[in-house]
Amino acid sequence: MVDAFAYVPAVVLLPFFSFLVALGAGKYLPKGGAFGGIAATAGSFLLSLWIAATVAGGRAYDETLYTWAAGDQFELTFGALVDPLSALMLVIVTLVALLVHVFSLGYMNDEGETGLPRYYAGLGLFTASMLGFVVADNLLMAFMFFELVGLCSYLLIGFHFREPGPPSAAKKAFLVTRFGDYFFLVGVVAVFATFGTAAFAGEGSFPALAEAALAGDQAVWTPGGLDVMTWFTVVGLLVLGGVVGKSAQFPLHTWLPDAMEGPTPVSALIHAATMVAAGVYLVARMYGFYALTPTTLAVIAFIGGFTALFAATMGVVKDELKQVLAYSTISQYGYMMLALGAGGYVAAVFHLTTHAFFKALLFLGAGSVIIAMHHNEDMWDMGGLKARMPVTYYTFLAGSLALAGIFPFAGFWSKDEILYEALVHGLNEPLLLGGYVMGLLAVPVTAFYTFRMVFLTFHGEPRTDLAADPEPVRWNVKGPLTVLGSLAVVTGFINMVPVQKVLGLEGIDYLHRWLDNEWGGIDGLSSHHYADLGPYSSGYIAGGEVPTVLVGAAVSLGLALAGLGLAWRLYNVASPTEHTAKLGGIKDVLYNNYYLDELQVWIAYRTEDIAGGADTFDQGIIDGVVNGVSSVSLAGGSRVRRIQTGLVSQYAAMLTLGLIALLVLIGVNGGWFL
Amino acid sequence: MILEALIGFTFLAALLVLLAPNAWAGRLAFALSTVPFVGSLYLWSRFDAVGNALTGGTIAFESRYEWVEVGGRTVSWFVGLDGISLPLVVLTTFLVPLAILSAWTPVDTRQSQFYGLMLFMEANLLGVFTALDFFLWFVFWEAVLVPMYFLIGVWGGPRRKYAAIKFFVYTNAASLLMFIGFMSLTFALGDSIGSLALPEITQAIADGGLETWFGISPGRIAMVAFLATFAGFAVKVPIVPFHTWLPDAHVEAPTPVSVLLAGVLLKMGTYALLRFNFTMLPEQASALAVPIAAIAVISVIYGAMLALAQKDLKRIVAYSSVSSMGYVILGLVVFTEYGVGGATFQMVAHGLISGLMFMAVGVVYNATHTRMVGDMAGMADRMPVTVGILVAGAFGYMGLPLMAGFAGEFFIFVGAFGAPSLPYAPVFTALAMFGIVIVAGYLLSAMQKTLFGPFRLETDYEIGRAPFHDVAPLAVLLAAIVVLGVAPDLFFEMIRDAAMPVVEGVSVDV
Amino acid sequence: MSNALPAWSALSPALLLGLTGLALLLVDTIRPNERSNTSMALVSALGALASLSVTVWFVVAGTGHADTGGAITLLEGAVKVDTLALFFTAIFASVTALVVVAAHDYFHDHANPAAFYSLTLFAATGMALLAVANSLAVVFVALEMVSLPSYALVAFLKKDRGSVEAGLKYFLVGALSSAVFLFGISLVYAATGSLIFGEVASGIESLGSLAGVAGIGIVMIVGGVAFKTASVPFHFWAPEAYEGAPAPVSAFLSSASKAAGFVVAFRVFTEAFPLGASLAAGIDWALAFAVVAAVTMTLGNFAAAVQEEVKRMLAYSSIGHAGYALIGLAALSSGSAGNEAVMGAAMAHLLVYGFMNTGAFLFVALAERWGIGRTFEDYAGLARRAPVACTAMAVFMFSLAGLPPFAGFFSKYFLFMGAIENGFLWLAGLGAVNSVISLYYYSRVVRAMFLDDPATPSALDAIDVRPTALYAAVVFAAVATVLLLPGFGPVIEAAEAAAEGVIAASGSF
Amino acid sequence: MAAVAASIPPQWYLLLAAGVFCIGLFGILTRSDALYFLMSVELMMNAANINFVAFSLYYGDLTGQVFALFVIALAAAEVAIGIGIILVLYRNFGDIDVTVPTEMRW
Repeated sequence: MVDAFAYVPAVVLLPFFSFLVALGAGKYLPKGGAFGGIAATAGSFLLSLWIAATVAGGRAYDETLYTWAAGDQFELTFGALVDPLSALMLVIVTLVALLVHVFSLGYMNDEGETGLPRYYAGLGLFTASMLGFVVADNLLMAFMFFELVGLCSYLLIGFHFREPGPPSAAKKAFLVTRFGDYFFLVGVVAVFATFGTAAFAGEGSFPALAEAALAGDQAVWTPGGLDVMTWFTVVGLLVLGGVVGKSAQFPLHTWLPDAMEGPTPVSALIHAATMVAAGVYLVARMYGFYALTPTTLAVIAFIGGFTALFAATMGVVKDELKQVLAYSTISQYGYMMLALGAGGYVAAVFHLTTHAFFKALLFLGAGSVIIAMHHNEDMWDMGGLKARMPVTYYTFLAGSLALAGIFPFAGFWSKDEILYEALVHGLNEPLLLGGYVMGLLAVPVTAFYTFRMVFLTFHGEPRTDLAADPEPVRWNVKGPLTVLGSLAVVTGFINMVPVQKVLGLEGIDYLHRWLDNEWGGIDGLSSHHYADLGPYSSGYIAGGEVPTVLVGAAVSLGLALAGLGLAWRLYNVASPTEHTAKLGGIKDVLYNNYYLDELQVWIAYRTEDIAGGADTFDQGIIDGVVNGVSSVSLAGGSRVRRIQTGLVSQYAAMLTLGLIALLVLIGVNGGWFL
Repeated sequence: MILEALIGFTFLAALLVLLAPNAWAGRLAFALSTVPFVGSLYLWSRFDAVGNALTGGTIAFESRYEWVEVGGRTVSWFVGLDGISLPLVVLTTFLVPLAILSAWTPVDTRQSQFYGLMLFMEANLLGVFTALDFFLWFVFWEAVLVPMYFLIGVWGGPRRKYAAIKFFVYTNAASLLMFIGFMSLTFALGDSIGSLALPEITQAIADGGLETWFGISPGRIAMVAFLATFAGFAVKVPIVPFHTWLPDAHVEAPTPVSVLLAGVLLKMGTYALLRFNFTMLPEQASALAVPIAAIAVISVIYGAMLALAQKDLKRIVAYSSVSSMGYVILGLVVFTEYGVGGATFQMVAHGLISGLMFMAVGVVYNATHTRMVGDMAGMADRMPVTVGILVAGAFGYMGLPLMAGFAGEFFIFVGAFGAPSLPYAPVFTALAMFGIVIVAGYLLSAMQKTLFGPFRLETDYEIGRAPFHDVAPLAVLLAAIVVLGVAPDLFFEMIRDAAMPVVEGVSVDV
Repeated sequence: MSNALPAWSALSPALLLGLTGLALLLVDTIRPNERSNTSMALVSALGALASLSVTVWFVVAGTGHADTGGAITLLEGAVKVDTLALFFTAIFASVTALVVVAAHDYFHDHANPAAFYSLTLFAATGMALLAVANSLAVVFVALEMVSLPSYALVAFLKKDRGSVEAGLKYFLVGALSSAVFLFGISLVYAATGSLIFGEVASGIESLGSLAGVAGIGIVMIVGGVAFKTASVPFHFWAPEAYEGAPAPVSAFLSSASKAAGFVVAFRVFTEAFPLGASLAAGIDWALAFAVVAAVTMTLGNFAAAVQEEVKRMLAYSSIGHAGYALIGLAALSSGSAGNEAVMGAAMAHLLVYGFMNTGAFLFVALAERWGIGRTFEDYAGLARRAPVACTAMAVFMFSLAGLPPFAGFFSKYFLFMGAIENGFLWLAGLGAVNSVISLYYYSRVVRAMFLDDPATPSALDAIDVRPTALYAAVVFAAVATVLLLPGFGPVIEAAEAAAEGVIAASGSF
Repeated sequence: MAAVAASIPPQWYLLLAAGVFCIGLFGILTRSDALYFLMSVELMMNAANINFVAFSLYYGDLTGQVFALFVIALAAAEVAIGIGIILVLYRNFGDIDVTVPTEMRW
């Protein structure tokens, strides 16, 4: 049979070609090149499935495909690494991309947007970069595509460049993530300097070398003879900078809500399902390195937990549909970070998977609502859409249940596992426990704002004429919604750990076994290996594993239901009203996102002030000196010329004096007068 | 012989264009200027040099005729190429035709003189990059000033005379300082050299040929020579604090001249630094590594901060050139394969990218007759293609992967971070790298203000679509940038080959 | 080659010049009332060119060169023909040719131009004689032979106040200087008992108690040289003389006459006062020259930087260049290998200077012929009306500033190289600073001609004629200035040979 | 005669010459009248002549004396030129005061 892995580059290149086609010939093609993109992503999706199947068939793939720079000091290469993790990610990305392309037909074409070739070119390039990032086999390549992903998000967020908002949002998105990427790049360079390679997998890979170095049987370069452990922690944190930026973790999360300026499908694809996932995916990709440094893990966990709670609280008071979803995205990625920090590698990937589906679903649902509402996003103008757009409603509901973590929807399983991991490992780790507590507190908040959103949008009476008579949506909107809706319901079942633990049914934790290379994979990249490397030991409450599982699940589910109930109580009425007043002073803080944007704006302005000062200094002092030299010498010149008085007898006098001076000089020097 | 043909042809072309009528001087100049480019491609295809021309590597297309003998030193016509000079020759011959194309629109007076001077400058630039005899090199080095003086002074902006004279006098003063420093070095070599051929001088210094000279110890002579030449070249590069002539020159110069100024003339300085300071006097270079790295970092950050403060698009790009040159200096001083090689590669990359930026800004200027950030907004609405390329170029400047700029900068960073010969290398590198954030900051905000948002233009000009001969060079440059970004080894391979001897030259001392 | 001819024929360059002068007088006396400006110019140009060609032939044939039987001495050793002499004779002859050709148009409406040509030729003869002088007596006579016509030439425009004032100042300072010079000679004679260089040199080696006398004498001779070369402190005449005199005369004085001063210096101070011996006697004339050179170049350049009139700027710049050329004597150090190089470079610089500076002054002559003003502003936009001449002027300016691809670049940088080689870093450094300043004011001219716009549209309407001869002279000078860069090899080699000759003749230098 | 001359030590001649020279110089520095100027220059030249004659006697060779004759002739020529210039000076400036013409300065 043909080797599926031979087509790994094709997976990346197909969308790239669709980018070229849309860019070059888009305006001559029907639908502005949409079909090209659909075909390409569909192709990539099928190939990804095939590749995943091949991996399931017990094989993996790690090849260097192209040498970028063949130095003796370092060899900089591109390659493909296909193991269970990347295979899974490939499927997710291509599927969501495909659905988003289809949905765009409804959202962009049917709405008569202009500049569609640019749009589909952007989508294509984005998909290509993301896939390139997923299959990257070394840190440098990962960084490169990571950056390209950033470029695409810039282009797509700023798609409506004629309006003032989007360009600014795009700038902010790129700039903030660029700030994170700076640390990432330093990390990449540091990895090269330390290990001489940046490969993810294999004997010579840098996680393996790091492991050996810590074991003491491998010498590595460290700056100024720094202790190896400390240095690795530093490197890990540096790379983490990029993660925090891309995955919109505190304090670099501020770009994501603004990024909602982009077209909704873009938000679905980039700011929910895939690009933001890149950060988390990166940590998972090089988890073998992070697992070695407890400090880094603890930091990751704490950032994650904090972000989860922090973002959720802000989501409570937002009035616009997509804003709520934006903050929920940030919060959910906080959970994944918490999981990774807590040593819950599988849990993180699990939540990544489920979240990709239900968040894409929610965004597309929101998109459908926005179409219906003629691009009015304010939830207070909606209401009662349930009856008028049932498909959207039920799929959206499924997504919301998943997001809120209600049994048995996808989100419940993944979130529950995360919290469980955090708990059992956190019992001996105070920092981690803090993360767990915050994650737990975020659960009811999440449930609350999710259903506040649902009720305000779909339930009650229509609060405007628009809502009373929404514009119908077509198959190209409903189709993707249906697919994702069903996925949001079922994805959870790929990894029913609690069930397995409680009922003792072996082997239904498919994802665990998948990521544990049970069907095949690459040594050193298995969840078991990571667990062995990890610093954590499990502790249990209420005596034993099973009770812990049950208690944990029960608590989180209870909290979720509580939040849901509160939302029901406040907003599931005919004509709901603002209750934010009850929050008192906190309300403003939440409305203003804890004034973090203001802080960053302030920093930006101060930087510009410094720049202005530098400019003044440059023009005044440095250039002043340069010009000063010339004016001084010219002044000297006009002094000198005054010697020429025009009076010939004075010439005679000066001539004589000069001669005498010369005589004296030479005479004294030669000692004639002695 | 072929190099003589290349340079000679360019001189003849300059003469021919000078005599041509203004009406079609531009077309003629473009047609003629493609010939050297083809020639340099031929050179590239036949390139067979190994190692570094100065450290006894085999020199490609070498040819040498004695010219003058003075003070027991023969001055000869001695030209040749190695892995460091060839990319720069190709860069020069590649940029000049594009610059000439981009001049068709803005230059509307005394065209034949303009294009003649452009070609005359190209010829001298080729001389600078091919000459292997100090005096010959210096002749070309100085001769570049003359056409530049006229190009800025005659066709420049409102303050063109000030800018021209400032550039002229400042850089010439620097050359004289450099000349004296280097001459004293050659005379301190005494009889160990019989000519001013750079390879011979390099060898002599490496073999410890320096003698005590008028009571000055060899070590001090070398150090003085290093400082003098370094300061001399620092003006050309330019390195902070010798950079103030650059923004003035750039702002006043017409677009095509800015393209060559940023694209090639600045590289003369870094090229000379690499050839003279870091290849001939590696001991002094590594002795002064920390201060040099410090000013490199200062150039990067300070230049970027200045760019952040500017309102004139050209000034922004000009200051960002100062910043980018700082990377090159950092790469040179660390004496690693990727450092020195990356620095050389960055010369080419920055040549292309800054050229593209200046050209694109020029095209916008042709349409709007303003370069002030405040005067326009939403240009993307009126000139989509140009703006598209401008955005692409800007991202190239920010070091977007798979574009040449990233390759150059990453090579430098990865080469510098763990450099053994430079103390605190990681700190310096990390500090310098922060430039990539600031550059994104000012370029993005400048683009947001001028290119995007609702269309608005203060000057009352009707914006037509830019003519093909304005946009074509932009596209070509962009293509070249991407190609080099995807396949840097096109040049980087030969550059590494030529850079390794330099690195080893110091690694024995460290 | 030279032994095929009678020995006296070695003097033929000088003789040719002198005879041409006499011929001119003859023509003028035979047909006094015929204003044959053209024929005069033609005759004198032919004479100058004839002498030039003979000189070049001699140089090529190696007359007086060590390889061909060494220098030819005549008249009991009072006169000596060697490469140095021939080299400088070439300079004088070519400058004379340029000047007389240019004068043809400059004096097109002058009452009686005839005297100009004969005076110029006689002055040139004197210079040629200076070049071959081997005795202080001959030096002084020849020097006066150069000076006296020059005074008359400067004051040639009898009705022009400027010309007269210039002539007066030139004459007064000149008379004083020649008196000083003469007294210096007398003291040297007193100390050494001879006027023939060789014998003076041996006298210097055994001075005893008379060292002081000889020292004062030598410094006074330095003064005399300083006058001819327009160096501080004897430079005061130069700005006025060059500004007031007719432009061709300024060209002649600032190039040829200056060179004449240098040939004396080079020969006297190497052959009559060898550095080694002088130092032994405590007479460090090299130091004297170093001081003079430093002050001269600085004063000249700084003053030139702030002038309003192009002609006066050129006057000061020629003072500055005298300072550069003096490096050739100042940077000599006893027994150093670099002496030939630096002195040769100075000679080469004088040759190149002969072309570029003459050309520059002739351009000014052209401007005066056109009747446009003398200030920089008056030159504004000139390039539009007279592109060829202005390009030539730009060539002169950049070449004077020492920029490639012009000959001035080579000569100046070889001069600095020589200074550095002999360890005079400070002189080279000072020279560098000065040439940066010079770059500023030279480029002012170019800027005015090419960059600036005319003050009024009608400002340049005066330019209605194309004086052929002037153009020819200017363009020829420009071409020479350019071609001397690639062709610098033979020049510098001849110059070094000349320097080697005199230094060798001085025996222990 | 020669004996007398020979019996006088040469330093005296030097001093005499120096004296005469300084008188001439003094005249030049103090007088602004062109004719005085000429005469003073004459004095200075003759001071040199004194040296030549005296030391040609002292060394017993004729070069000095012959040269002195040359100098006298040259001085005459110089005066001729000088008078000529002073003449045109008078014509243009109406005065032979050398401090009058100061149109060209700086």
